[in-house]
Amino acid sequence: MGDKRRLMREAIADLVHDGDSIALGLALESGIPFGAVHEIIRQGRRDLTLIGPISDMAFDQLIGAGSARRVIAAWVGNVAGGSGYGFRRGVEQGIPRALEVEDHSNFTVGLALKAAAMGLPFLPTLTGLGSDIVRDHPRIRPVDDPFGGPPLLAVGALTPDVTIVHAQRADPQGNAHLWGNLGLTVEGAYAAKRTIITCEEIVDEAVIRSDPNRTVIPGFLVDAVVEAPGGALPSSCQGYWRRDFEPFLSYHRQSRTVEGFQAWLQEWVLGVPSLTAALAKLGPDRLSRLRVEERRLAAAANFAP
Amino acid sequence: MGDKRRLMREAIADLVHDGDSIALGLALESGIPFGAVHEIIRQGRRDLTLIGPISDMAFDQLIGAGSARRVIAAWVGNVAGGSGYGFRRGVEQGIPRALEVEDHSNFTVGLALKAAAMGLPFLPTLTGLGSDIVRDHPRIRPVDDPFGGPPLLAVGALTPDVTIVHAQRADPQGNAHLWGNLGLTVEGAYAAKRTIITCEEIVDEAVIRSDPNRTVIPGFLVDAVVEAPGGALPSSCQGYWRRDFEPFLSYHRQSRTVEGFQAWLQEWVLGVPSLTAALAKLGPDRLSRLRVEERRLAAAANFAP
Amino acid sequence: MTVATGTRRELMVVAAGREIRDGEVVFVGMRLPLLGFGLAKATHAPHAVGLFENGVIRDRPAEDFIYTMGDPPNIAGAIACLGLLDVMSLLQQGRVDVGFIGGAEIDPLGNLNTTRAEADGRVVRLPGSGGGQDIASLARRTVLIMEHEPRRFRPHVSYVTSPGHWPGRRRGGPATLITTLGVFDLRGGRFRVESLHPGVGLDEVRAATGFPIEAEASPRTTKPPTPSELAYIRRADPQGFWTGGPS
Amino acid sequence: MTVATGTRRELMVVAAGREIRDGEVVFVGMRLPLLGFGLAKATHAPHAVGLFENGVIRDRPAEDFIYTMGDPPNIAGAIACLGLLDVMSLLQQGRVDVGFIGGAEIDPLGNLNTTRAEADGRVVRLPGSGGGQDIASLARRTVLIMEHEPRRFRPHVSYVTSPGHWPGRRRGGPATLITTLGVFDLRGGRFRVESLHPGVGLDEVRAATGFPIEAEASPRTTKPPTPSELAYIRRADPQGFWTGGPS
Repeated sequence: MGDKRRLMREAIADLVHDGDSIALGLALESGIPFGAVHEIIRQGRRDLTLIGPISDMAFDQLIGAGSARRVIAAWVGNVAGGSGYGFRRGVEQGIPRALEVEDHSNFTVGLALKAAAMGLPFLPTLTGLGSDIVRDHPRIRPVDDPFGGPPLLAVGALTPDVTIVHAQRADPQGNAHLWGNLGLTVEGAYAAKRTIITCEEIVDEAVIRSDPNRTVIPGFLVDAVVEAPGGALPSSCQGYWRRDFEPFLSYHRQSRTVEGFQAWLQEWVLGVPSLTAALAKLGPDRLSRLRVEERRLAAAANFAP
Repeated sequence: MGDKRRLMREAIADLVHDGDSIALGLALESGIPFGAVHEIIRQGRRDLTLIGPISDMAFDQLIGAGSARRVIAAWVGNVAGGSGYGFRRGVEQGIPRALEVEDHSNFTVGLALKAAAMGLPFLPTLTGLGSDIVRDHPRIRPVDDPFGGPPLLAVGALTPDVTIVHAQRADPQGNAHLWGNLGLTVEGAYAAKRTIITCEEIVDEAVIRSDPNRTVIPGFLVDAVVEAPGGALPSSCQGYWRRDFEPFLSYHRQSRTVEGFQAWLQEWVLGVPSLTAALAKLGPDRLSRLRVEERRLAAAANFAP
Repeated sequence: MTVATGTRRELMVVAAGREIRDGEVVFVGMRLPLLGFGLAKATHAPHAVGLFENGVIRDRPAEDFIYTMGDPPNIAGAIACLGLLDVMSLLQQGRVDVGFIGGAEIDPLGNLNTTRAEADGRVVRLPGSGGGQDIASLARRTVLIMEHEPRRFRPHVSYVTSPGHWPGRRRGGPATLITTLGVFDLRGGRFRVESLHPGVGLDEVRAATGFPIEAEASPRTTKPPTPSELAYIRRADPQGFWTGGPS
Repeated sequence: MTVATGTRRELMVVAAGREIRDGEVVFVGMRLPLLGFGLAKATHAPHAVGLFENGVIRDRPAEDFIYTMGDPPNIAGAIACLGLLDVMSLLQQGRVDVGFIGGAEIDPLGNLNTTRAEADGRVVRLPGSGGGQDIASLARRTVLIMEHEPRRFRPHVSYVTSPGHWPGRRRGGPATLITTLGVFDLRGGRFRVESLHPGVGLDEVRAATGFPIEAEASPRTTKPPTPSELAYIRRADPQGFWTGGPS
C-alpha cells in the first residue's frame, strides 16, 4: 500500500485546502489533534467547514483564528469552562468573520457521517422529533417507514473532504491502532475523501498485524500518517498523555476578549514554528507530569493460528 | 450486574424455547457454537427459526434433527462440501418436516439485525436492486430517498428471541472479549431479546476491564454465560482451537441419506450426554492436534490513566 | 447551611442519586449526575450501569477525579469502550432507563434550551445540544438539572433543543427536575413541587420561576444527605469543583 | 495437459490473478480467486488489498493453507479484523474495485443463480447468495468464475441471485467470465470469447454454452501459466485441493 509517512507540515499543506470540510476531534474530549489544528492555523487555511460532535476548544481556536466559515456540530465550546468565546463572537458579531452553524445533536452528526461511511444517502432515526434543531434543517427531513410504522427522521450523508485522527500508533502504510473511547473516529475516517492520521508512534507493521482487531482504521483509507507524539495535547491520549487541564482554563480566560485571543494565538500558535517547539515551550517538568509512565497493559490475546 | 454463570444445560433449558427465533454462527465459519447447537437438539426444541449470514453445517444439523421450521439466512450448506443435504431435504421434500426459507444476502441479513440493534424499523441499502431475492420479499421493500436521489431498498428490522455467541472469554457478569473475525456477532447480540455467551474461559472481571475495547458485548446485554471450552468445535476459535476439517467432510458424506444423518445424530449428539462427553469421544490425541499451543500475542496496549 | 446538611449542590447530587434505581441502565453525563451515579452505586443501586456518550460503559465510578468523560481514569477499568453510535443505538433501542440533562432555559413542559438565548435584546449563542436532544428524545425517562433563576424559567423557551412533554412523544419524557432550590415532579406534563431544599420557602421558588407551579400548602423538605452520603461526595469531589459554591 | 502448462484450474487461477490490477481493493472470496489474489500479489499487483466478507482485511495471503476465510491462518497477520457490515459498507461506498463471484447457472447478461435450479423437472435447492448478490450489486466490476457445462449456461437463469447487466444498474457489473474452457468478455452486456484455454476449440465452447456467443474466427489462446506462476500455485495449493482435477 506504499509508505504514507509525512511530516505534519507536508501532510497539512498537501491534504488540507482552503474551503475544505474537515472532521476532527471525533473522540470528543480525548485525542483531539491539536498539533494538526495549530498547523492548519499556521498555514493560514481559510473558509473551512468544521465537522464534529462536541468540540472542546479546538473549533473555538480555528474560528477565532479566522480559518472557519461554517461549523457542523452538536456542541462548540470549552468543556471545562462552558462557552466558547471565539464561537460566540463568530456567531453573534461576525468576528473575525461571519460564521454559519449547522446545528446537530451528537447522534445526528454521527448518523450523517455513518451514512457516508456506509455509502448511503441517509440513515433514519427517532432522535430529534419535537426538537427545533431538526426544523428547516438542511440535512434532516421526515421519512416514512415503508413497513407502515410511524414516520421517522432521515439524516443526510455528510462526507468530509478530510478527517484528521490522532491515534496511539500506526504503521508506515497507515494501518492505525486506537484504544480508549472512540466516539465517532471510525465513522469519520470511513466517511472522508481523505484521512490524515497523526499518532504517538509509527511502529513496525508487525506490531499492527499482531492485533488486527485493534486496527480500527485500515491503511488503504489513509492518505498520510504523521508521527506526532503529544499531538493531542492538551487533550489526553490513553496510555500516553494525561489531560493538561490548565490550558483549557487559561485559554477560556484569555479568549474572553479579541485581544486576549490574539495574544494567545501569537504565543502558542503563530509564534511557535511547530508542534515540537510548542511542546518544548511547555518545559520538561510539565511534560513529565503529563506523560503516562505507569503501565496497565491489556490482558494477553492470542492470535496464533 | 449479578452473576450470570450457568451450565450449558440450564442456559439452553431456560433461555431457548420451542418456537423461538435464534441467531447463531454469526462469525460465519469460525466460532460456531456447536456445543449449544447440539444441546438444543438434545433438549428436543421444535419450531425454531434459524437466523444467520452463511451457516456452515450448524443449520443443516438443526434442520435434519427436526428442530427448525424456518430459516432466515444468506447461505445454508457446508462450506467444505457445498450443498447441505439436510437443508435440501427440508426444502425439497419436507423431510423431516416442511422448511420455510427467507432468503437474504449476507449484507441484507446483516442490515436486518443492525436495524434491530439500532432500535430502527429499517435500514436503507443499495444491495439487491435487480436481484430476485428482494422480489416479493417479506422484509425488503423499496424506499425513497427523501433527499431526491434514486430509490433504494429498505431492509426491515429482525429481532432474534435469542442470540448465541461463542467468545474467547467473559467475566461472570457476561462482559465478553472476542477477537478474530467478528462477522455479525456484535449486531446479533445487540439485536436480540436474550443473549447467551458460551466461552473458552470465564475469567476474573479484572481481565476484561484491562481492555475495554475488546469487550464487544457488554454484560448488561447478556442473560447467561456458559464456560464451554471447545464449544465451537469443529469450527475454529482464534488462539484456542484450529478448525477440525474432517467432521465437516464426514458429516457431508453421512448426511447424504436420512439414515446416514440419523446415524450421525445418534453417534455425535443424542448418544452423548454433553459437550464434555463429545469432546472426550474425540480422544486426547485429536484434541491435542486441534488445540492451539503456540502463542502469538497481541502487541501491548497501555490503558494506564 | 451547615456542613452537616451539605451545600445545595451536594443536596442536588443526593437527589440525583435517588432518581437511579438498582439495576437500571443510566445515561450519565458529567458534573452533578456523575457524582449522583457514583453515590447511587455506592448506596442503593449497586447494580446500575452507566453509559457515556463517547462510548464508555462503566459499572463503577472512575478511581480518580475526572473533568471530562474522556479523561483517562474514566477509560481505565471501564467495562467497555465502544463508539458513540453504539451507545446512542442502545438509547434508541429503549435500553436506557434514565438519562440526565441540564439546560440554560426550561419551560413548564420541561423543554430545554441549550442553543441560543436572548439577554437584554441580544442573542447569546450557547454551545448547543451535545447529546441532550438524543437523551431527551430516547431515554425511558429523564431527570433535568438546572440553576433555579428567573431568567432560566420561562413560560416558553426561545428554542427547544431537548424536547420535553409534547403530543408526538413516543417514549419517556421529563420525570424529575432538580434545581438549586428544590425537586419538582414533571411527569405527565405537570410541574409540581416535590420537595424544597432546607431553608427554601415556596415564595422564594415562585419568585424564581417565571410561570405558575403546583405545590401543596407546605411542601416537604428535601431529605438532606446522610453523613455517609456527604462523606462519599466529599471523597469524590474533594476540591468542591462541582459541589462547592452557594451553600 | 502437461505439468508445464498446468491444469485447467491452474489456468483459471492465473486468469483470475490477471484481472487484479496493482493497488486495487479486491473482494476476494475463496477457492480459485483466493489463489489468484495471492498470485497477483506475488507478481504484478504487490499493492492490492483483499477484503473478506467476514470482516478480514489482508494485504498478503495467509501463511498456511485455509479451507475457509474464517480459518485462523487467515486472521493471523491480517491488517484488520472488522465486522461483516464494515466491509460491506466499503463495498457499498464504491471503494471495492473488483469482486469475484461463482454461480451454478449463468445467462448471457451475466446473471448468476445460486439459489435454486431445476434438474429433470425437480427443483434443486442451492445454498443461496452468501455475499454474491452484494458483490454483484456493489463492486466497481465483477469477475465471474464458472464450470463450463451446458446445464449451467442458460438463455435465462431460473432465478437471479447475483444480478448481471440490467437497465437499472448504477455501478459496475460483470466484466470478465473465467470458465474451465476459456475467458470471456462480458462488458457492456455482450458475451465475447476473449481467449480459449490451450486445447479447447470454439466448437467445444459453443456446444457447452446454451446460448449464442460472439467470437473471432480463431480466438486467442489463454496465456498459460509461467513456471514461476505454476510454482506459486503449487506452493499455495500443494494437495491440488482446489486446482487439481481435470487437466
